[in-house]
Amino acid sequence: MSKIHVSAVVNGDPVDFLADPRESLLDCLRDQLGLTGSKEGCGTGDCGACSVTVDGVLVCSCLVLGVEAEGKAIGTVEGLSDGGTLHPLQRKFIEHAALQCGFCTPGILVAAKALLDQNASPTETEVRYWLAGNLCRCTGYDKIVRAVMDAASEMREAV
Amino acid sequence: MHYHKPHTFEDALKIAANARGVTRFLAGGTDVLVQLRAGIVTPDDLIDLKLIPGVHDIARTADGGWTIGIAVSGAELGRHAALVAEWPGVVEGMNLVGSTQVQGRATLAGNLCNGSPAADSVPGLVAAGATVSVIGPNGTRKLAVEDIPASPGRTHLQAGEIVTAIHLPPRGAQGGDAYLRFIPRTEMDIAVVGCAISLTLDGDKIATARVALGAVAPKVLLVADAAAALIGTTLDDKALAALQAAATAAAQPITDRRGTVEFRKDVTAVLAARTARIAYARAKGAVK
Amino acid sequence: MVKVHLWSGLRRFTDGVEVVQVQADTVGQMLDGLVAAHPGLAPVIAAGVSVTIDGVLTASRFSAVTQANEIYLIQRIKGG
Amino acid sequence: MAKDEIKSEYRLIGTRPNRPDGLDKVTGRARYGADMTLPGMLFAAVVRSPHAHARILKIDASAALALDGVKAVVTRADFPTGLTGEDWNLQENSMAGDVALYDGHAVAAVAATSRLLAEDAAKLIKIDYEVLPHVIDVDDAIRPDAPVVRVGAADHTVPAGSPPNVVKCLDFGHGDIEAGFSAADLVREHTYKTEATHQGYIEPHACVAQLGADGKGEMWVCTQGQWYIRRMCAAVLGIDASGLRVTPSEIGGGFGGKTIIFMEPLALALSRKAGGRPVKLVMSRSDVLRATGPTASASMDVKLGMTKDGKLTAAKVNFRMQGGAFLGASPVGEALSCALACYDIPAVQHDGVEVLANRPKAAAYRAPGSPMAAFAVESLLDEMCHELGLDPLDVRLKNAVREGVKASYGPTYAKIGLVEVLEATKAHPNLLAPLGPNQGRGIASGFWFNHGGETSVSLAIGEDGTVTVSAGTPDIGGSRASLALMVAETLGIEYEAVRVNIVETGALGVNEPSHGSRATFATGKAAVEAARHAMAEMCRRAAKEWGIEEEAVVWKDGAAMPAGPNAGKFPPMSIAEIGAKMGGNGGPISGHHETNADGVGASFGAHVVDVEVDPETGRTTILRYLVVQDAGRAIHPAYVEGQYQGGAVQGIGWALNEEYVYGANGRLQNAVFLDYRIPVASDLPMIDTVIVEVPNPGHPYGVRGVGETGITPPLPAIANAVAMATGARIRSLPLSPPKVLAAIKAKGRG
Repeated sequence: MSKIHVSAVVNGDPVDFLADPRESLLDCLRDQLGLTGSKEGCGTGDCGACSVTVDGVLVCSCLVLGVEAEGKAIGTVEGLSDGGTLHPLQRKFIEHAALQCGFCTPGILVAAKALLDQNASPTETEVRYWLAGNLCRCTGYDKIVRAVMDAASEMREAV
Repeated sequence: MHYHKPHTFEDALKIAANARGVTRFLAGGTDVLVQLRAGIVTPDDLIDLKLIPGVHDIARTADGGWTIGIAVSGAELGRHAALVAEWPGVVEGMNLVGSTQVQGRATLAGNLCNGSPAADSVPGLVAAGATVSVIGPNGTRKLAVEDIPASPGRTHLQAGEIVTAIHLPPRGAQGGDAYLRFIPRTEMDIAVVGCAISLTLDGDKIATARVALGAVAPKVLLVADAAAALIGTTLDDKALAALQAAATAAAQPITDRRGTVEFRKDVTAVLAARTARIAYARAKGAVK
Repeated sequence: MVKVHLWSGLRRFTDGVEVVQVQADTVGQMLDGLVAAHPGLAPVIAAGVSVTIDGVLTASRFSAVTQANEIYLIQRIKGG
Repeated sequence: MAKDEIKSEYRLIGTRPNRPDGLDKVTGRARYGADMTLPGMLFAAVVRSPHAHARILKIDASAALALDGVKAVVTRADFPTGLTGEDWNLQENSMAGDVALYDGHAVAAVAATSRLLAEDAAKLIKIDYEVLPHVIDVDDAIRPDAPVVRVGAADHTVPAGSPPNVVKCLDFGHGDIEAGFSAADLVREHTYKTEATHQGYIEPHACVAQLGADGKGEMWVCTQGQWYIRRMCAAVLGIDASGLRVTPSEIGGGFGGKTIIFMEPLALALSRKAGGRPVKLVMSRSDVLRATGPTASASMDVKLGMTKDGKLTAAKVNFRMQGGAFLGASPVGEALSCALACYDIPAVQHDGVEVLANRPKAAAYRAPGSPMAAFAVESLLDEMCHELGLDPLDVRLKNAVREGVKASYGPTYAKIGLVEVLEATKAHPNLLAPLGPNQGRGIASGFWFNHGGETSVSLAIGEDGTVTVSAGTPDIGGSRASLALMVAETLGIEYEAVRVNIVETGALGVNEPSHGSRATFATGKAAVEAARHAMAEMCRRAAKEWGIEEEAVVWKDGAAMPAGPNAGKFPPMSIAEIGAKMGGNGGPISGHHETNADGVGASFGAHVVDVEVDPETGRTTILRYLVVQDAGRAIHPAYVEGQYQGGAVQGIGWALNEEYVYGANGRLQNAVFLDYRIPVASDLPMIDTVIVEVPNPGHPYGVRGVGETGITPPLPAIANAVAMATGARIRSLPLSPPKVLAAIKAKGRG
């Protein structure tokens, strides 16, 4: 079970790590790189708490092998804010009380950003279906959907 | 577990031929990783096919059909406007697999080779008359999609064989397809029943039809009687009733945590009629 | 003397009496008094009961009780 | 201190500032259970029984221990013997003894230098079982000839000759029940069933535990209550509670399921056996579903009597519940106590039994017992309203309890808000929305007691006049914000000047968990008292500085000031000035309060749901949803709304699709989120809320506690709506499409 050397870019920074081929990208982010913002809620791609982007594509990092990250650009919740400035989604989640326990929040923020990157004015239905793979047990989704819509609206005005 | 990333299918074949234990291929990865994590299957050799040139391509063929690479994700399929316009049923089946996140990874080939009778993308491919190219120790061959699944978790692919591409025939004029599934929630569930129908029209009359059912038998069903019930009709109530009767008769579901025999048979009839109406409307150009 | 209302399932330990009178100035004295008067209640009270004074749950054995108070023993309530 | 006068307007209470921990939680910095790493840390894996009921004949760990890097294996033999009562239950549920009692019951655990190695080693632990007959369903378990789950488990309440799995009986009531039913114009009786569901928090249980041979150790763990974890682990392992220091991580949801221990003692035992190296143990989702906290399943008979004009005359309920293989785990007492609590009924009788079954030990789940009871009672009530042609909301209002009314569970209600809730419901525009074909509207009321509990809070004034609050109730849904609001309001300072820390077990006296809707009520009450304590000391310091009597100083707007004309003329001394001076005039200033909080006020709610049912597939879509609930006082209304919405949606899941599905072999069939179907975003509309405020006199700002009541009405409200939409009354949950379609078809045949 020899480990494989992996070079990748995470949130813009070059990284190297050794991955057992059985380890998921989520395991590698959390255990090798200390990026514990991505969470494991299920390990089967059903909850979305581990959402990251790989070369811009939204995926569950529990369903990606660490060794597959070779040469890829990975985006996680830790890379959402630009230095000290929060992404509008992050700010709106706080303002709308769109989190209670906060465990699903990193995955939802990453997923919502991927939505807004490709659709600047999603409808409520589009937001709900896009986020259907991000389980939240605390909020009933109401304030999450409102926060995403409000962030989208603010980002449209800022353009 | 050994992880391999060949750059040609021939290299992939060699690796598979030399492997001694459990071998798995990675097209998307969603199923393999779930099984790995749950301890159901830990392959000794995992062969990642995503780095082979061409596996991410969707290409128009000379006859007006399509060849879809085995690593094309559901999201990529859904973004391909021309393909969506011609084969909306095939694409909507694939796009129902899992979440947005899963769509970034899951593939037609993976969904097919996983062997689940409830695979959402498979009935659409079967109804479309799709075929797959296979390479193996004994050379290459082409199979109809409906000839791949064998039983839950098993396929008719021989040891060491790899699917190299998926082919859709030309849509032709006045053709339409659709896929509907039933799930208890709005998303994130495995199909309790799935139904795909592809048809072509001659004027208002149905000229050709293929009807496929998912999750109601050990493998996807291509139901000739159901197709026969449609051909030559204008999808009137009588044709719909005959379609429902034929589909229900063909279904051999089981009772499990997702549904009962009776429920699956009832819903098979419901979905058959609803799917037929959509496919017919699409063929008439009323809806895309 | 304070009057303590027992739930019906406890009355088999009190010869069928629903309202038991005991000498007590606090909840703790009241519970001790109940057990002294009706030893059959001991395992029930040891297992835990909730006490209401004038309709409000109290948790302290030192809460004051008087004959003017309405006092009930009720099933112990555990929250989530 | 004089009785608090509850005002209606405040400077900060009722505003919606950003929560103090918001930034950490949107940037991924917040550290949850599995986010901790310690030097020298080992990783654990647990071997679980694949059988619902099996004698453990032999455990052979030699192959596992032979692997390089495997440091320890523990079994029940590594735990002390002789425990009794709930301590024994907890130990037995953490790790099986002679017999595995349910599918997923832990049998052995291993610690190794990596997670993958631990998992490999776990597969090498060989266990020989003798499979025993099992029983799963509550009605099957109560049969006299049912497989016996555990001999001799019944408590003193069970009469001799009862069926073998009956372990607890209870009954209570008042009034002349026969006369009550005689006075009714309509008497109806039906049986209702609910399946077990799981709290479904997204964060699996996780801890990092360290324990030395000296019995001293520490633990980082996601929990609703660090002191509960400490006491329970100490009991299960036979160590001193004070020897264990438990630090709560941020917690990814609990809903009652993280108030007790599951795998924590295994991590501690492994650490002790591995020479005191820290051990990380993280459950998988399927471990969580198989071996932690489900709620009870229930079988319930309800009989109601009603006059033609809708007055309830008598009610009789008889509930049977299983909470797994452990005495006392089912909430049958709570269910009975809540069943009829919304209504003023002259005669009521409650009977209940608890039954053992081969399932995991039930844990608390949001208003334990109340949702099932509401499903049964509110369904029957609705049915009778329709039979008599009465408006179901008017009937609820007509029978609603109010101050001075005798509660179904015995005592007389103090100030409560059900009538106000129902009136606000009646006035809501959702009730005027037109309904189309296959659509239906359902209404139900709900109740939860709320809870006070053991609470200890400290508060310290900083040198710059900012304030640190040390609280012991983990923040699951914004309680740091509500505590900071109450402390800032009390001290007359800015919200941002208060930092609330959730502290470890060494920092305060014992606190009960964040459960029973108590964090804002009880910790809030104690924090206000601690602030007042600090205010009094600050007034003393100011008096000293000014050289006047301390009685001549009052606290106002964040500063000490002379009281009245005779105190002398001094400018107000702000909290910042006092903080700066305190080192030289007496030392640090802190406030402290500990209590077992009394004065808890119950919370009532009413929900209205509109659904559409596909008549061909039986699938239910939620079109509109309204929650109306009495908060007493909403300290931070956004998080009160959040509790209402979250409770409603958990209830929607319970009503429609969530259930434990067991195979004939007694194994759980749906131990993944794919098949344990909690609601997803696209299943739902926005959840409308109305916060009713009938202040609780037992809290300085009128708080009642809002966390739990909201899960109670959805079950019956949805069942009532589906009945209206389809004409078919379904008396068992969940209302899954196959069940609804079968009911529609049966009605067609009938």
